[in-house]
Amino acid sequence: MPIAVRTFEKLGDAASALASDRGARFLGGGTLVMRAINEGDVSITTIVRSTDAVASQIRPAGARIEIGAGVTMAQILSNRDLAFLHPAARIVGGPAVRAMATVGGNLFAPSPYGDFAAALLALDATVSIAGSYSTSETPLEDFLASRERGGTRLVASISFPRPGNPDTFRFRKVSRVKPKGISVLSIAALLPVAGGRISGARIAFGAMAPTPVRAKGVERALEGRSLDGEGMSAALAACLEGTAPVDDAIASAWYRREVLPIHLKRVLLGQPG
Amino acid sequence: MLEFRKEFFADERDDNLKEIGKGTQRQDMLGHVTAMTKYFDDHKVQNLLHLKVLRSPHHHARIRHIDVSAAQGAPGVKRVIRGADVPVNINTLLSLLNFGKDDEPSLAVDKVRYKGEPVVAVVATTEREAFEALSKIRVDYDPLPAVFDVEEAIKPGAPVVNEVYPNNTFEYHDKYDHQKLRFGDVEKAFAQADHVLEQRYQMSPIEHAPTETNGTVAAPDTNGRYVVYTGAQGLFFALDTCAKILNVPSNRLHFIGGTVGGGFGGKVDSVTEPLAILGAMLTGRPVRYLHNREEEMQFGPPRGAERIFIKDGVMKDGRIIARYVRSYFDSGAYTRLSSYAVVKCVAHIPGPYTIPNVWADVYCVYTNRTPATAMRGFGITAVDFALETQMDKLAHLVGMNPMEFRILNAYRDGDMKAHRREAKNCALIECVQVAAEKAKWPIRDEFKRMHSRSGGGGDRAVIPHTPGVTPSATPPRPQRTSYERPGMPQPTPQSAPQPMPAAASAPQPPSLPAQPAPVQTQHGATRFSSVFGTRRR
Amino acid sequence: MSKTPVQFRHNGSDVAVFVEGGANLLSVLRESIGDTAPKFGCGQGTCGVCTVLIDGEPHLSCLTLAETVSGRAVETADGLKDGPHLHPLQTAFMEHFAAQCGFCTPGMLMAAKALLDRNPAPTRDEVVEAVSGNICRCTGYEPIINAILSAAGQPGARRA
Amino acid sequence: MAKHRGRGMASINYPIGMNLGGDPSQALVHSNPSGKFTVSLSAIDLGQGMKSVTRQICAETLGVPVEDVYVDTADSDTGPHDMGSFASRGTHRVGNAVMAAAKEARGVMMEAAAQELEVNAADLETDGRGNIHVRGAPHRSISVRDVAIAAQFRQGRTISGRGIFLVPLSSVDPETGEMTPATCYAHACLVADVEVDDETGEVTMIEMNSAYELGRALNPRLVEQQLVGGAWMGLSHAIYETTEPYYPDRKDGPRDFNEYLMPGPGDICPHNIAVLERPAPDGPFGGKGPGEMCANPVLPAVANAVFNAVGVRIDELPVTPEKVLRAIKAQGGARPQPKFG
Repeated sequence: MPIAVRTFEKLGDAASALASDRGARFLGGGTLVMRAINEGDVSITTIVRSTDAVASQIRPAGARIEIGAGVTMAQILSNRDLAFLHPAARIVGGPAVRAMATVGGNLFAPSPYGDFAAALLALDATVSIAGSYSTSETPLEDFLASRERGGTRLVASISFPRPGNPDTFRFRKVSRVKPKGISVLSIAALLPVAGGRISGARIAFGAMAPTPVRAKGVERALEGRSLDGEGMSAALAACLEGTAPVDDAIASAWYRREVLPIHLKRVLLGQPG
Repeated sequence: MLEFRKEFFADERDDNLKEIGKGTQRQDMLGHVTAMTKYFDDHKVQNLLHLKVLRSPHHHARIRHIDVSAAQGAPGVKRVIRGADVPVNINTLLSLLNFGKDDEPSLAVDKVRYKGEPVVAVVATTEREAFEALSKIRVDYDPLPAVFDVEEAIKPGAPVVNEVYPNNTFEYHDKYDHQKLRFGDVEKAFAQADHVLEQRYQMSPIEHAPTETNGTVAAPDTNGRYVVYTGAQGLFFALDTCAKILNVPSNRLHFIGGTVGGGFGGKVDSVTEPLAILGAMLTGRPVRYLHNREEEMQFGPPRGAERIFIKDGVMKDGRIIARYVRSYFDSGAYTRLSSYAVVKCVAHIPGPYTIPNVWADVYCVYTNRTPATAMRGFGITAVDFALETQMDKLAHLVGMNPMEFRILNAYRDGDMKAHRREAKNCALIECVQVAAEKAKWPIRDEFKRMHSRSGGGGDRAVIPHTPGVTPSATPPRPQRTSYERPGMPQPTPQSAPQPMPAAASAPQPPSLPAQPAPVQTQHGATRFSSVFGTRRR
Repeated sequence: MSKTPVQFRHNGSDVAVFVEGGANLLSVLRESIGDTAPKFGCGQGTCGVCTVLIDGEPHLSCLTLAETVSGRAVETADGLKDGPHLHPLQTAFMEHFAAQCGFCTPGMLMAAKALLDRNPAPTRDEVVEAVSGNICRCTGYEPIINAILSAAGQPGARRA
Repeated sequence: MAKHRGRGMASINYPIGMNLGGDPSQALVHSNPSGKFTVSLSAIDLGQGMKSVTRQICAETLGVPVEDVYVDTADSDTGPHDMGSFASRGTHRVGNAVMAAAKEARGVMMEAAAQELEVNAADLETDGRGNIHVRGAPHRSISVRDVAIAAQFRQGRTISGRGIFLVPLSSVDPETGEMTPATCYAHACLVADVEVDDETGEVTMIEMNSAYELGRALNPRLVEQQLVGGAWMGLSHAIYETTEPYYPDRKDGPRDFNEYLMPGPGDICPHNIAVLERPAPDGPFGGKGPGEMCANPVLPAVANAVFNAVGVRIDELPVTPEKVLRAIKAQGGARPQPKFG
């Protein structure tokens, strides 16, 4: 049977359509769903789309920044207000992929993909999920944790508090191929400093588990410390907490564990890769 | 930056030709940049059907039962193809050259021997319908123990991968499980060597990864013929293979190709042509069988893995006096072309060096993985990695400059090679000298002065006594061939070869320079083996 | 079976086709319109040989749901030259021998065009970034990078 | 962190063509009535430049400009048999076949010209610009075009030629391996400079310097394409590529170009190449075949450079960061080796 394509003006209607059809998938940028169809995934019988304009808008709402789920990496890169996020958007695929891949879609990208989601995780992002009649908010961390359990949830937008000082946000993706390669691992770090000491650090890793994960051990170790010997060694000692890396075509779990502290140290010290 | 070093071998060359030697634009370049170049899938074909194959999910399994009834009735399905529908469902590529036994079906019948082996093909109106039909086919498998390691595969009691070769090795000359190379007496020379180094090397399987995947479009034509658009690397090789498998006279097949989106060896195996043509025969409509990228990467044939053991005997002064190579080609579940790579590999040993004692035993081994095939450097690339890494270790062992070490042992015009043919037209020494110069890698003047056209032949042209081998009936002919054109000056050794030292009948360049002290001092002989560890003797 | 009508600009002219549900733009361009400039290399979005421009932005036609280009402008390498006159990128690719098998060339040219249309004077790094989604298995990239730089009249072209 | 420079080298040779079952190629050459030539082949151009190099060989042999020759391949109805494009045989085997066919066609062309000019064919020569004239008397000249017209419409000759080039089967001795595997060999030596990160095991290419001997370089630009692209593939084999990352375990095999690793445009390094030309006695104008061997020296040169940088030997390809890191740890740290140059 040919695939049915259902296009809705409102995200809510698209959400209802998704919920009512087990064979339905929501088409964002196409990098996940169209690939699956091309490769013969016959479990997909319906493509659900939305032309809802809000999904493709970036809304700096004062202290919070809200990014529509349909916003592409290219849009992020052309938005000066989001300069601190450009390093995380620039490493998603090549230019053509970035013109298609969406912020919402990245939340569903399986490891070792989903590096942008790791960046959002370090920014304490909240996911707003479109329902038939209303939208609900979920912390990104919970959203990712429950992602593996499946379920057809339609992401409407992602929002996060604007970093007080954009320079306190750091992102690095380690890949074998330059300039475009998928992750050995990626590291996102928000490192607010108060009085020479780290306060309220947020660290997240990509490709160190089935989904991007918070590095809570590192966050605790850095709290109230400076990035000198003591704070650093405590942070590195705790960096594997909560990670569960796997072997894949890019690197083994062993290698990921071995080099995570090396790259984390370089990120924290602002050293080149 | 590319430069030409015309001063080398200028006397052997006519540089005043009108078209040869010019950087003329490619005949196909305008077509490439205007996207008008037509590859196999760019020809206009009406009413095209799409062929997809169901592949084995097991590395090794008996097929108990195949149920295609649901697929046959599925929407858009024009034909389901089983092994029994293939006129001659057993072949080996090199049967065209009478080399090897038929050992591979187009579609598996009794059992599957690697994960991804084609079992059933479906021809449908759209790709989607073909995929849906595949999902409706039920195959009842009985999984069997599989073997993946070449050395495990040749042990007694290992699972039999391919019943045509029950020992999991290709059969050479109807009596050996490997191809031999015997030149001189390596054991005697190892006993005389100052150092003996034995090492293990492993080449990985590699994908050709042309940007155009393997594929074929076959269409019924007039007069009961079929026109076949293909990306094959050998047009008649593919055509004759199909004529055999489909049991039709070759002149009923009209192959059109020759413009291919990269091959590198990956489009020699005629994997898509036979099924595409059969699909066209069975449906009376044009059929396309195109590998997707995952099929190309995991189930299309790779450059096979190779495991190589090298044992060398070297003198303190850097002369290699013996080399023994034992190597295993991982052919995967079927022969394809690996049996030939073994022969090519044997002829290549010991590399571009004159070594008086060289033995080799090279095996083509079957394992439960995707059948391997040719790739750029077939039979050579992996052994060159092993040989040249080994050469670096030997230079280190005797404390010699690796460049000078290569030049010292390099083959020269007139030398006898291990496959018992005279070395000619050599240029290794010159390449080493020029590369050293470009890289500003210092080598001593004596080595800068050496060249391939002198110092060879003489004692170096002798075929040494080879124990256990009765001299072959026909004395080795010099490498002359009837088609060789006269006119090119035949270089002759310009200086008489030096007498050989008593230590070993090893090759020696005209002026053997004084050797520096080894980096690591070796007292007496050391045997190092990556397999058995280090021990003194 | 149900097909959807789609209208869009194809290399400057209006086209209208009926597309199968779920059909991607690559198959529509190649099979319905007969423009075989964009190639199939993976269907996964990992090789770039199907790269086309949609409203001036590089896109992977194999991952683009055909009906989403309705009312938009699609450019392929087939529309690159102006009548008999080659685009500067095409001339530069020829001069630098930046193609061997030629299969990646149409996508490579469109990725390069997307760059130069937006950034007429790119640095070597910007060129490298622009073609980073396009696989070439023959050339080693060097002549392609140099061709794009010279098409833009930029220095930094290094002969391999 | 510590990054260590290292350099390694390797030198190789490579056999041109295959020895199994005999190795034939055929070619047909014919002129149309206005003196433009077509070469009909079944040989395959997969990017190496088969169409282009045989075109030049044909033009050189006929003595006409390259623009007056086109190569048509591959159609099994019109192109005579050829084994195929592999084993570095194309330029050498097909080139020789085209040369033979072009020689035969040139013979007819000169006979036809001789009849028009009323001289002995042996006294004629081509100027490579589309004319045939009496040796030493350029004014007594006739264009190839007029010769073709005369041959077709007055003399009733076909300006055409057939060519075959066959390397006969070489049997292999089962006991000694004695055989004639190839008719000529190409050569190369390559120096790789790398940088190794001893904390991550990552290997970065800095520079390559090489010398390649490939017989006569029939077209320097095509040779450059092969050498530059081939060295890139060699580098790719050396430190990136595998279809089975955990060989002999089959798990986690790459399925796409994201998972199958190859050097990206940001991973390439300057490569300074010198080309040496020692013509093959039996090659077309001395040509051999650079297509395959160009990749081979890179693999060991890189592995040797890694040893020179940090003192570890990686004997299993590819030389991944993981293998390098494991070896450095097993060794108790990087041990940089003495540098050459």
